[in-house]
Amino acid sequence: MVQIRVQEEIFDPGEEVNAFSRSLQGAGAMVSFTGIVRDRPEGGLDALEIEHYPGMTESALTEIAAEAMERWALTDALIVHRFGRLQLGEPIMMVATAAPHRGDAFASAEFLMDYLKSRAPFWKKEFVATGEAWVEARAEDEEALERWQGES
Amino acid sequence: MVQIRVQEEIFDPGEEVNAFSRSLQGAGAMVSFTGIVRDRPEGGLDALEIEHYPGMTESALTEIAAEAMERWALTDALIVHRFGRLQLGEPIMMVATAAPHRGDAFASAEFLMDYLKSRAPFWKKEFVATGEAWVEARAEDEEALERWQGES
Amino acid sequence: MDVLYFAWVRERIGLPRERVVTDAATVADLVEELRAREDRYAIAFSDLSALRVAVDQDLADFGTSLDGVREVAFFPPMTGG
Amino acid sequence: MDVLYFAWVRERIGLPRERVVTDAATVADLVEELRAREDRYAIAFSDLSALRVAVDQDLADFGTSLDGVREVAFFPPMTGG
Repeated sequence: MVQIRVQEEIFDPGEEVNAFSRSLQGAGAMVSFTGIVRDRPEGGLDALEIEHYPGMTESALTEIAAEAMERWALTDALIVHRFGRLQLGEPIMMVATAAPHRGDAFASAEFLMDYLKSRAPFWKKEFVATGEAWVEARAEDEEALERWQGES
Repeated sequence: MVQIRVQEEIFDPGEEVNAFSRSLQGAGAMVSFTGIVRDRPEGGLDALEIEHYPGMTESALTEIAAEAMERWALTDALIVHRFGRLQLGEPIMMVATAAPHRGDAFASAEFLMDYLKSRAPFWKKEFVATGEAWVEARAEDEEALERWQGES
Repeated sequence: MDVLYFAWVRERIGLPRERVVTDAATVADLVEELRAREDRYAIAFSDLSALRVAVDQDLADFGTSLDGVREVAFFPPMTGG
Repeated sequence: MDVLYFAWVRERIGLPRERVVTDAATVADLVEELRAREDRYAIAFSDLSALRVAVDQDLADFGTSLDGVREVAFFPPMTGG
Protein backbone atom coordinates (compact mmCIF):
# COMPACT_ATOMS: atom_id res chain seq x y z
CA MET A 1 0.00 0.00 0.00
CA VAL A 2 1.16 3.53 -0.77
CA GLN A 3 0.55 6.43 1.62
CA ILE A 4 1.32 10.05 0.73
CA ARG A 5 0.88 12.94 3.15
CA VAL A 6 1.69 16.62 2.60
CA GLN A 7 1.12 18.61 5.76
CA GLU A 8 2.02 21.73 7.70
CA GLU A 9 1.87 20.06 11.13
CA ILE A 10 4.92 18.51 12.70
CA PHE A 11 5.02 14.70 12.76
CA ASP A 12 6.70 12.15 14.99
CA PRO A 13 9.15 9.99 13.00
CA GLY A 14 9.05 7.17 15.56
CA GLU A 15 5.26 7.04 15.55
CA GLU A 16 5.30 7.00 11.75
CA VAL A 17 7.78 4.12 11.75
CA ASN A 18 5.61 2.14 14.16
CA ALA A 19 2.34 2.86 12.36
CA PHE A 20 3.98 1.89 9.07
CA SER A 21 5.43 -1.25 10.60
CA ARG A 22 2.05 -2.29 12.03
CA SER A 23 0.48 -2.02 8.58
CA LEU A 24 3.02 -4.30 6.91
CA GLN A 25 1.91 -7.58 5.43
CA GLY A 26 4.70 -10.08 5.37
CA ALA A 27 7.61 -7.72 4.80
CA GLY A 28 10.78 -8.64 6.66
CA ALA A 29 12.70 -5.47 5.81
CA MET A 30 11.73 -1.89 6.52
CA VAL A 31 13.83 1.18 5.70
CA SER A 32 13.07 4.72 6.77
CA PHE A 33 14.70 8.01 5.91
CA THR A 34 14.04 11.16 7.93
CA GLY A 35 15.19 14.61 6.89
CA ILE A 36 15.79 17.01 9.78
CA VAL A 37 16.20 20.80 9.78
CA ARG A 38 19.87 21.34 10.42
CA ASP A 39 21.92 24.47 10.81
CA ARG A 40 24.05 25.84 7.98
CA PRO A 41 27.75 24.95 8.19
CA GLU A 42 28.42 28.59 9.14
CA GLY A 43 25.63 28.53 11.78
CA GLY A 44 22.92 31.05 12.59
CA LEU A 45 19.82 29.41 11.10
CA ASP A 46 16.60 30.68 12.73
CA ALA A 47 14.04 28.76 10.72
CA LEU A 48 13.31 27.08 7.42
CA GLU A 49 10.28 27.83 5.30
CA ILE A 50 9.02 25.37 2.73
CA GLU A 51 6.78 26.47 -0.12
CA HIS A 52 5.02 23.91 -2.28
CA TYR A 53 2.62 23.65 -5.20
CA PRO A 54 -0.64 22.29 -3.78
CA GLY A 55 -2.20 19.76 -6.11
CA MET A 56 0.96 19.12 -8.10
CA THR A 57 2.84 18.07 -4.96
CA GLU A 58 0.45 15.25 -4.16
CA SER A 59 0.35 14.02 -7.75
CA ALA A 60 4.15 14.17 -8.14
CA LEU A 61 4.68 12.20 -4.92
CA THR A 62 2.01 9.66 -5.88
CA GLU A 63 3.67 9.16 -9.25
CA ILE A 64 7.15 8.76 -7.75
CA ALA A 65 5.86 6.24 -5.20
CA ALA A 66 3.99 4.30 -7.89
CA GLU A 67 7.19 4.06 -9.91
CA ALA A 68 9.08 2.74 -6.87
CA MET A 69 6.38 0.11 -6.27
CA GLU A 70 6.71 -0.97 -9.89
CA ARG A 71 10.52 -1.08 -10.00
CA TRP A 72 11.06 -3.02 -6.77
CA ALA A 73 9.28 -5.86 -4.99
CA LEU A 74 7.82 -3.64 -2.27
CA THR A 75 4.83 -4.32 -0.06
CA ASP A 76 4.41 -0.72 1.19
CA ALA A 77 5.70 2.80 0.77
CA LEU A 78 5.13 5.98 2.75
CA ILE A 79 6.02 9.60 2.00
CA VAL A 80 5.32 12.39 4.51
CA HIS A 81 6.48 15.90 3.60
CA ARG A 82 5.88 19.13 5.47
CA PHE A 83 5.51 22.69 4.24
CA GLY A 84 5.36 26.04 6.07
CA ARG A 85 7.71 27.26 8.77
CA LEU A 86 10.01 24.72 10.46
CA GLN A 87 12.34 25.13 13.40
CA LEU A 88 15.87 23.79 13.81
CA GLY A 89 15.84 20.09 14.69
CA GLU A 90 12.31 19.45 13.46
CA PRO A 91 11.62 16.66 10.97
CA ILE A 92 11.09 17.95 7.42
CA MET A 93 9.99 14.79 5.72
CA MET A 94 10.32 11.06 5.75
CA VAL A 95 10.01 8.10 3.45
CA ALA A 96 9.61 4.49 4.47
CA THR A 97 9.61 1.36 2.35
CA ALA A 98 8.97 -2.28 3.18
CA ALA A 99 9.88 -5.38 1.22
CA PRO A 100 10.54 -9.08 1.68
CA HIS A 101 14.24 -8.39 0.94
CA ARG A 102 16.41 -5.61 2.31
CA GLY A 103 18.02 -4.71 -1.03
CA ASP A 104 14.65 -3.67 -2.45
CA ALA A 105 13.76 -1.66 0.65
CA PHE A 106 17.08 0.23 0.59
CA ALA A 107 17.18 0.92 -3.15
CA SER A 108 13.58 2.12 -3.32
CA ALA A 109 13.98 4.45 -0.32
CA GLU A 110 17.02 6.01 -1.94
CA PHE A 111 15.17 6.29 -5.25
CA LEU A 112 12.24 8.03 -3.54
CA MET A 113 14.62 10.48 -1.88
CA ASP A 114 16.52 11.25 -5.07
CA TYR A 115 13.33 11.94 -7.01
CA LEU A 116 11.70 13.84 -4.22
CA LYS A 117 14.72 16.14 -3.83
CA SER A 118 14.69 17.37 -7.41
CA ARG A 119 11.33 16.47 -8.94
CA ALA A 120 8.71 17.21 -6.29
CA PRO A 121 7.60 20.87 -6.20
CA PHE A 122 9.03 22.05 -2.88
CA TRP A 123 11.26 25.06 -2.33
CA LYS A 124 13.17 25.80 0.84
CA LYS A 125 14.07 29.20 2.20
CA GLU A 126 16.49 29.71 5.08
CA PHE A 127 16.00 32.48 7.63
CA VAL A 128 19.03 33.79 9.47
CA ALA A 129 19.51 36.87 11.66
CA THR A 130 20.84 38.87 8.71
CA GLY A 131 18.15 37.96 6.21
CA GLU A 132 16.66 35.17 4.17
CA ALA A 133 17.74 33.15 1.15
CA TRP A 134 16.27 30.44 -1.08
CA VAL A 135 18.18 27.20 -0.86
CA GLU A 136 19.84 26.50 -4.18
CA ALA A 137 19.49 23.14 -5.90
CA ARG A 138 22.69 21.09 -5.69
CA ALA A 139 24.30 19.61 -8.78
CA GLU A 140 24.88 16.39 -6.78
CA ASP A 141 21.14 16.00 -6.34
CA GLU A 142 20.59 16.21 -10.07
CA GLU A 143 23.42 13.73 -10.69
CA ALA A 144 21.92 11.35 -8.13
CA LEU A 145 18.94 10.92 -10.46
CA GLU A 146 21.07 9.70 -13.33
CA ARG A 147 21.90 6.36 -11.81
CA TRP A 148 18.20 5.38 -11.87
CA GLN A 149 17.74 6.22 -15.51
CA GLY A 150 19.83 3.41 -16.97
CA GLU A 151 18.00 0.72 -15.01
CA SER A 152 14.41 -0.18 -15.70
CA MET B 1 28.52 8.39 18.70
CA VAL B 2 28.19 4.63 18.28
CA GLN B 3 25.69 2.59 20.27
CA ILE B 4 25.60 -1.22 20.21
CA ARG B 5 23.01 -3.31 22.04
CA VAL B 6 22.58 -7.08 22.06
CA GLN B 7 19.50 -8.08 24.01
CA GLU B 8 16.85 -10.72 24.52
CA GLU B 9 14.02 -8.24 25.26
CA ILE B 10 11.81 -6.91 22.52
CA PHE B 11 12.41 -3.29 21.49
CA ASP B 12 10.23 -0.61 19.96
CA PRO B 13 11.59 0.52 16.58
CA GLY B 14 9.77 3.87 16.71
CA GLU B 15 11.11 4.66 20.17
CA GLU B 16 14.61 3.73 19.01
CA VAL B 17 14.28 6.04 16.00
CA ASN B 18 13.15 8.91 18.22
CA ALA B 19 15.81 8.35 20.88
CA PHE B 20 18.46 8.15 18.15
CA SER B 21 17.10 11.27 16.49
CA ARG B 22 17.13 13.23 19.77
CA SER B 23 20.81 12.39 20.27
CA LEU B 24 21.88 13.70 16.85
CA GLN B 25 24.19 16.65 16.62
CA GLY B 26 23.73 18.51 13.38
CA ALA B 27 22.86 15.60 11.14
CA GLY B 28 20.21 16.37 8.54
CA ALA B 29 19.78 12.80 7.31
CA MET B 30 18.81 9.74 9.30
CA VAL B 31 18.29 6.24 7.90
CA SER B 32 16.94 3.27 9.80
CA PHE B 33 16.57 -0.37 8.88
CA THR B 34 14.38 -2.74 10.86
CA GLY B 35 14.33 -6.49 10.35
CA ILE B 36 11.03 -8.15 11.26
CA VAL B 37 10.24 -11.84 11.82
CA ARG B 38 8.27 -12.84 8.75
CA ASP B 39 6.65 -16.08 7.78
CA ARG B 40 8.28 -18.46 5.32
CA PRO B 41 6.97 -18.23 1.75
CA GLU B 42 5.22 -21.56 2.34
CA GLY B 43 3.76 -20.36 5.66
CA GLY B 44 3.50 -22.08 9.03
CA LEU B 45 6.23 -20.35 11.04
CA ASP B 46 5.61 -20.58 14.80
CA ALA B 47 8.68 -18.79 16.09
CA LEU B 48 12.27 -17.89 15.37
CA GLU B 49 15.14 -18.61 17.72
CA ILE B 50 18.37 -16.68 17.51
CA GLU B 51 21.57 -18.04 19.01
CA HIS B 52 24.61 -15.82 19.36
CA TYR B 53 28.18 -15.89 20.64
CA PRO B 54 28.25 -13.66 23.74
CA GLY B 55 31.39 -11.56 23.83
CA MET B 56 32.25 -12.00 20.18
CA THR B 57 28.88 -10.57 19.12
CA GLU B 58 29.49 -7.26 20.85
CA SER B 59 33.04 -6.96 19.58
CA ALA B 60 32.07 -7.87 16.00
CA LEU B 61 29.26 -5.29 15.97
CA THR B 62 31.51 -2.65 17.50
CA GLU B 63 34.14 -3.29 14.85
CA ILE B 64 31.63 -3.15 11.98
CA ALA B 65 30.18 0.12 13.32
CA ALA B 66 33.65 1.62 13.76
CA GLU B 67 34.45 0.78 10.15
CA ALA B 68 31.24 2.46 8.98
CA MET B 69 32.08 5.60 11.00
CA GLU B 70 35.49 5.67 9.34
CA ARG B 71 34.31 5.07 5.77
CA TRP B 72 31.49 7.62 5.74
CA ALA B 73 30.96 11.09 7.19
CA LEU B 74 28.57 9.90 9.89
CA THR B 75 27.66 11.63 13.12
CA ASP B 76 26.04 8.60 14.79
CA ALA B 77 25.34 4.91 14.35
CA LEU B 78 23.15 2.48 16.27
CA ILE B 79 22.89 -1.31 16.14
CA VAL B 80 20.32 -3.21 18.20
CA HIS B 81 20.14 -7.00 17.75
CA ARG B 82 18.05 -9.50 19.65
CA PHE B 83 18.67 -13.12 20.52
CA GLY B 84 16.45 -15.84 22.03
CA ARG B 85 12.92 -16.73 20.97
CA LEU B 86 11.03 -14.31 18.73
CA GLN B 87 7.43 -14.37 17.54
CA LEU B 88 6.09 -13.61 14.07
CA GLY B 89 5.95 -9.87 13.43
CA GLU B 90 8.42 -8.96 16.17
CA PRO B 91 11.44 -6.78 15.39
CA ILE B 92 14.66 -8.81 15.14
CA MET B 93 17.17 -6.02 14.87
CA MET B 94 17.70 -2.53 13.63
CA VAL B 95 20.44 -0.23 12.50
CA ALA B 96 20.29 3.54 12.27
CA THR B 97 22.80 5.99 10.84
CA ALA B 98 22.90 9.77 10.78
CA ALA B 99 24.95 12.08 8.59
CA PRO B 100 24.95 15.59 7.18
CA HIS B 101 24.25 14.09 3.73
CA ARG B 102 21.75 11.41 2.83
CA GLY B 103 24.11 9.43 0.58
CA ASP B 104 26.38 8.67 3.53
CA ALA B 105 23.48 7.70 5.77
CA PHE B 106 22.06 5.30 3.16
CA ALA B 107 25.35 3.69 2.14
CA SER B 108 26.53 3.14 5.70
CA ALA B 109 23.21 1.61 6.81
CA GLU B 110 23.39 -0.83 3.92
CA PHE B 111 27.02 -1.60 4.71
CA LEU B 112 26.14 -2.31 8.36
CA MET B 113 23.35 -4.64 7.27
CA ASP B 114 25.50 -6.52 4.77
CA TYR B 115 28.25 -7.08 7.31
CA LEU B 116 25.90 -7.92 10.12
CA LYS B 117 24.11 -10.55 8.01
CA SER B 118 27.20 -12.61 7.29
CA ARG B 119 29.92 -11.52 9.72
CA ALA B 120 28.24 -11.12 13.10
CA PRO B 121 27.90 -14.38 15.06
CA PHE B 122 24.14 -14.92 15.02
CA TRP B 123 22.32 -18.05 13.88
CA LYS B 124 18.60 -18.30 13.23
CA LYS B 125 16.43 -21.35 13.67
CA GLU B 126 12.87 -21.55 12.40
CA PHE B 127 10.20 -23.46 14.30
CA VAL B 128 7.22 -24.79 12.36
CA ALA B 129 4.50 -27.23 13.35
CA THR B 130 6.39 -30.12 11.77
CA GLY B 131 9.78 -29.40 13.28
CA GLU B 132 12.67 -26.99 13.34
CA ALA B 133 15.44 -26.01 10.95
CA TRP B 134 18.49 -23.76 10.97
CA VAL B 135 18.20 -20.94 8.46
CA GLU B 136 20.83 -21.41 5.78
CA ALA B 137 23.14 -18.58 4.75
CA ARG B 138 22.20 -17.14 1.36
CA ALA B 139 24.76 -16.79 -1.42
CA GLU B 140 23.30 -13.32 -2.18
CA ASP B 141 24.25 -12.17 1.31
CA GLU B 142 27.83 -13.22 0.77
CA GLU B 143 27.88 -11.51 -2.62
CA ALA B 144 26.45 -8.33 -1.09
CA LEU B 145 29.70 -7.98 0.87
CA GLU B 146 31.83 -7.91 -2.24
CA ARG B 147 30.76 -4.50 -3.40
CA TRP B 148 32.24 -2.94 -0.25
CA GLN B 149 35.61 -4.58 -0.68
CA GLY B 150 36.76 -2.64 -3.73
CA GLU B 151 36.05 0.73 -2.11
CA SER B 152 38.05 2.08 0.78
CA MET C 1 -5.23 30.28 -18.38
CA ASP C 2 -3.85 30.43 -14.85
CA VAL C 3 -0.18 31.24 -14.52
CA LEU C 4 1.44 30.39 -11.16
CA TYR C 5 4.75 31.52 -9.73
CA PHE C 6 6.66 29.92 -6.87
CA ALA C 7 9.65 30.75 -4.66
CA TRP C 8 11.82 33.60 -5.97
CA VAL C 9 9.89 33.75 -9.24
CA ARG C 10 6.81 34.61 -7.18
CA GLU C 11 8.78 37.16 -5.15
CA ARG C 12 10.27 38.88 -8.21
CA ILE C 13 6.96 39.10 -10.02
CA GLY C 14 5.14 39.99 -6.83
CA LEU C 15 2.22 37.62 -7.39
CA PRO C 16 1.54 33.96 -6.60
CA ARG C 17 -0.83 33.56 -9.58
CA GLU C 18 -2.70 35.47 -12.21
CA ARG C 19 -5.16 34.89 -15.01
CA VAL C 20 -3.56 35.41 -18.43
CA VAL C 21 -5.43 35.65 -21.72
CA THR C 22 -3.01 34.63 -24.44
CA ASP C 23 -2.69 33.16 -27.91
CA ALA C 24 0.80 31.87 -27.14
CA ALA C 25 1.34 28.50 -28.82
CA THR C 26 4.07 27.27 -26.49
CA VAL C 27 5.45 27.93 -23.03
CA ALA C 28 8.36 29.81 -24.65
CA ASP C 29 5.89 32.10 -26.48
CA LEU C 30 4.10 32.78 -23.20
CA VAL C 31 7.42 33.66 -21.56
CA GLU C 32 8.10 36.17 -24.39
CA GLU C 33 4.73 37.83 -23.82
CA LEU C 34 5.27 38.05 -20.06
CA ARG C 35 8.80 39.41 -20.44
CA ALA C 36 7.51 42.23 -22.65
CA ARG C 37 5.03 43.36 -19.99
CA GLU C 38 7.16 44.93 -17.29
CA ASP C 39 10.65 44.92 -15.81
CA ARG C 40 9.74 42.61 -12.94
CA TYR C 41 8.72 39.94 -15.49
CA ALA C 42 11.79 40.59 -17.62
CA ILE C 43 13.96 40.15 -14.53
CA ALA C 44 12.18 37.02 -13.32
CA PHE C 45 12.47 35.43 -16.77
CA SER C 46 15.95 36.71 -17.61
CA ASP C 47 17.67 33.33 -17.27
CA LEU C 48 15.50 30.45 -18.44
CA SER C 49 18.15 27.90 -17.50
CA ALA C 50 17.43 28.80 -13.86
CA LEU C 51 13.71 28.11 -14.32
CA ARG C 52 11.52 25.06 -14.41
CA VAL C 53 8.00 24.85 -15.75
CA ALA C 54 4.95 22.70 -15.11
CA VAL C 55 2.03 22.50 -17.50
CA ASP C 56 -1.25 21.36 -15.95
CA GLN C 57 0.79 20.24 -12.90
CA ASP C 58 3.22 18.03 -14.83
CA LEU C 59 6.87 18.96 -15.32
CA ALA C 60 7.31 20.17 -18.88
CA ASP C 61 9.76 22.18 -20.97
CA PHE C 62 9.65 25.52 -22.71
CA GLY C 63 8.75 23.92 -26.03
CA THR C 64 5.55 22.38 -24.64
CA SER C 65 2.35 23.34 -26.47
CA LEU C 66 -0.27 25.36 -24.60
CA ASP C 67 -3.11 23.90 -26.63
CA GLY C 68 -5.98 23.14 -24.21
CA VAL C 69 -3.80 23.93 -21.19
CA ARG C 70 -5.46 25.40 -18.09
CA GLU C 71 -2.51 26.01 -15.79
CA VAL C 72 1.17 26.88 -16.29
CA ALA C 73 3.60 27.30 -13.39
CA PHE C 74 7.10 28.79 -13.29
CA PHE C 75 9.57 28.14 -10.50
CA PRO C 76 13.25 27.59 -9.72
CA PRO C 77 14.75 24.08 -9.51
CA MET C 78 13.03 22.18 -6.73
CA THR C 79 14.66 21.65 -3.35
CA GLY C 80 12.48 19.13 -1.55
CA GLY C 81 13.50 16.39 0.83
CA MET D 1 41.89 -24.10 25.65
CA ASP D 2 38.12 -23.60 25.47
CA VAL D 3 36.40 -24.96 22.39
CA LEU D 4 32.92 -23.61 21.67
CA TYR D 5 30.24 -24.90 19.31
CA PHE D 6 27.24 -23.00 17.99
CA ALA D 7 24.03 -23.76 16.10
CA TRP D 8 23.98 -27.18 14.41
CA VAL D 9 27.63 -27.82 15.28
CA ARG D 10 26.62 -27.57 18.94
CA GLU D 11 23.62 -29.84 18.35
CA ARG D 12 25.62 -32.50 16.51
CA ILE D 13 28.41 -32.58 19.06
CA GLY D 14 25.92 -32.28 21.91
CA LEU D 15 27.88 -29.69 23.86
CA PRO D 16 28.03 -25.88 23.81
CA ARG D 17 31.65 -25.81 24.99
CA GLU D 18 34.38 -27.96 26.43
CA ARG D 19 37.90 -27.66 27.72
CA VAL D 20 40.42 -29.30 25.35
CA VAL D 21 44.05 -30.00 26.15
CA THR D 22 45.92 -30.16 22.87
CA ASP D 23 49.27 -29.67 21.18
CA ALA D 24 47.59 -28.88 17.86
CA ALA D 25 49.54 -26.18 16.04
CA THR D 26 46.68 -24.90 13.90
CA VAL D 27 42.90 -24.93 13.82
CA ALA D 28 43.05 -27.63 11.13
CA ASP D 29 45.19 -29.83 13.43
CA LEU D 30 42.67 -29.35 16.22
CA VAL D 31 39.85 -30.37 13.87
CA GLU D 32 41.78 -33.56 13.02
CA GLU D 33 42.12 -34.42 16.71
CA LEU D 34 38.43 -33.78 17.39
CA ARG D 35 37.33 -35.78 14.35
CA ALA D 36 39.30 -38.77 15.60
CA ARG D 37 37.50 -38.76 18.95
CA GLU D 38 34.00 -39.96 18.17
CA ASP D 39 31.44 -40.21 15.41
CA ARG D 40 29.52 -37.14 16.53
CA TYR D 41 32.68 -35.07 16.04
CA ALA D 42 33.48 -36.73 12.74
CA ILE D 43 29.96 -35.93 11.55
CA ALA D 44 30.02 -32.34 12.77
CA PHE D 45 33.36 -31.75 11.07
CA SER D 46 32.73 -33.80 7.94
CA ASP D 47 32.43 -30.80 5.60
CA LEU D 48 34.76 -27.97 6.54
CA SER D 49 33.44 -25.77 3.73
CA ALA D 50 30.18 -25.60 5.70
CA LEU D 51 32.00 -24.40 8.84
CA ARG D 52 33.37 -21.12 10.07
CA VAL D 53 35.86 -20.64 12.87
CA ALA D 54 36.69 -17.89 15.33
CA VAL D 55 39.95 -17.76 17.27
CA ASP D 56 39.83 -15.70 20.46
CA GLN D 57 36.53 -14.25 19.21
CA ASP D 58 37.87 -13.07 15.85
CA LEU D 59 36.90 -14.72 12.57
CA ALA D 60 39.82 -16.84 11.41
CA ASP D 61 40.56 -19.70 9.03
CA PHE D 62 41.59 -23.30 9.43
CA GLY D 63 45.25 -22.45 8.91
CA THR D 64 45.34 -20.08 11.88
CA SER D 65 47.97 -20.86 14.51
CA LEU D 66 46.78 -21.84 17.98
CA ASP D 67 49.89 -20.46 19.64
CA GLY D 68 48.79 -18.62 22.79
CA VAL D 69 45.11 -19.03 21.90
CA ARG D 70 42.55 -19.38 24.72
CA GLU D 71 39.30 -19.87 22.81
CA VAL D 72 38.34 -21.48 19.51
CA ALA D 73 34.77 -21.58 18.23
CA PHE D 74 33.20 -23.60 15.41
CA PHE D 75 29.90 -22.72 13.79
CA PRO D 76 28.00 -22.64 10.48
CA PRO D 77 27.93 -19.53 8.28
CA MET D 78 26.28 -16.73 10.22
CA THR D 79 22.70 -15.66 9.59
CA GLY D 80 22.24 -12.42 11.50
CA GLY D 81 20.21 -9.38 10.60
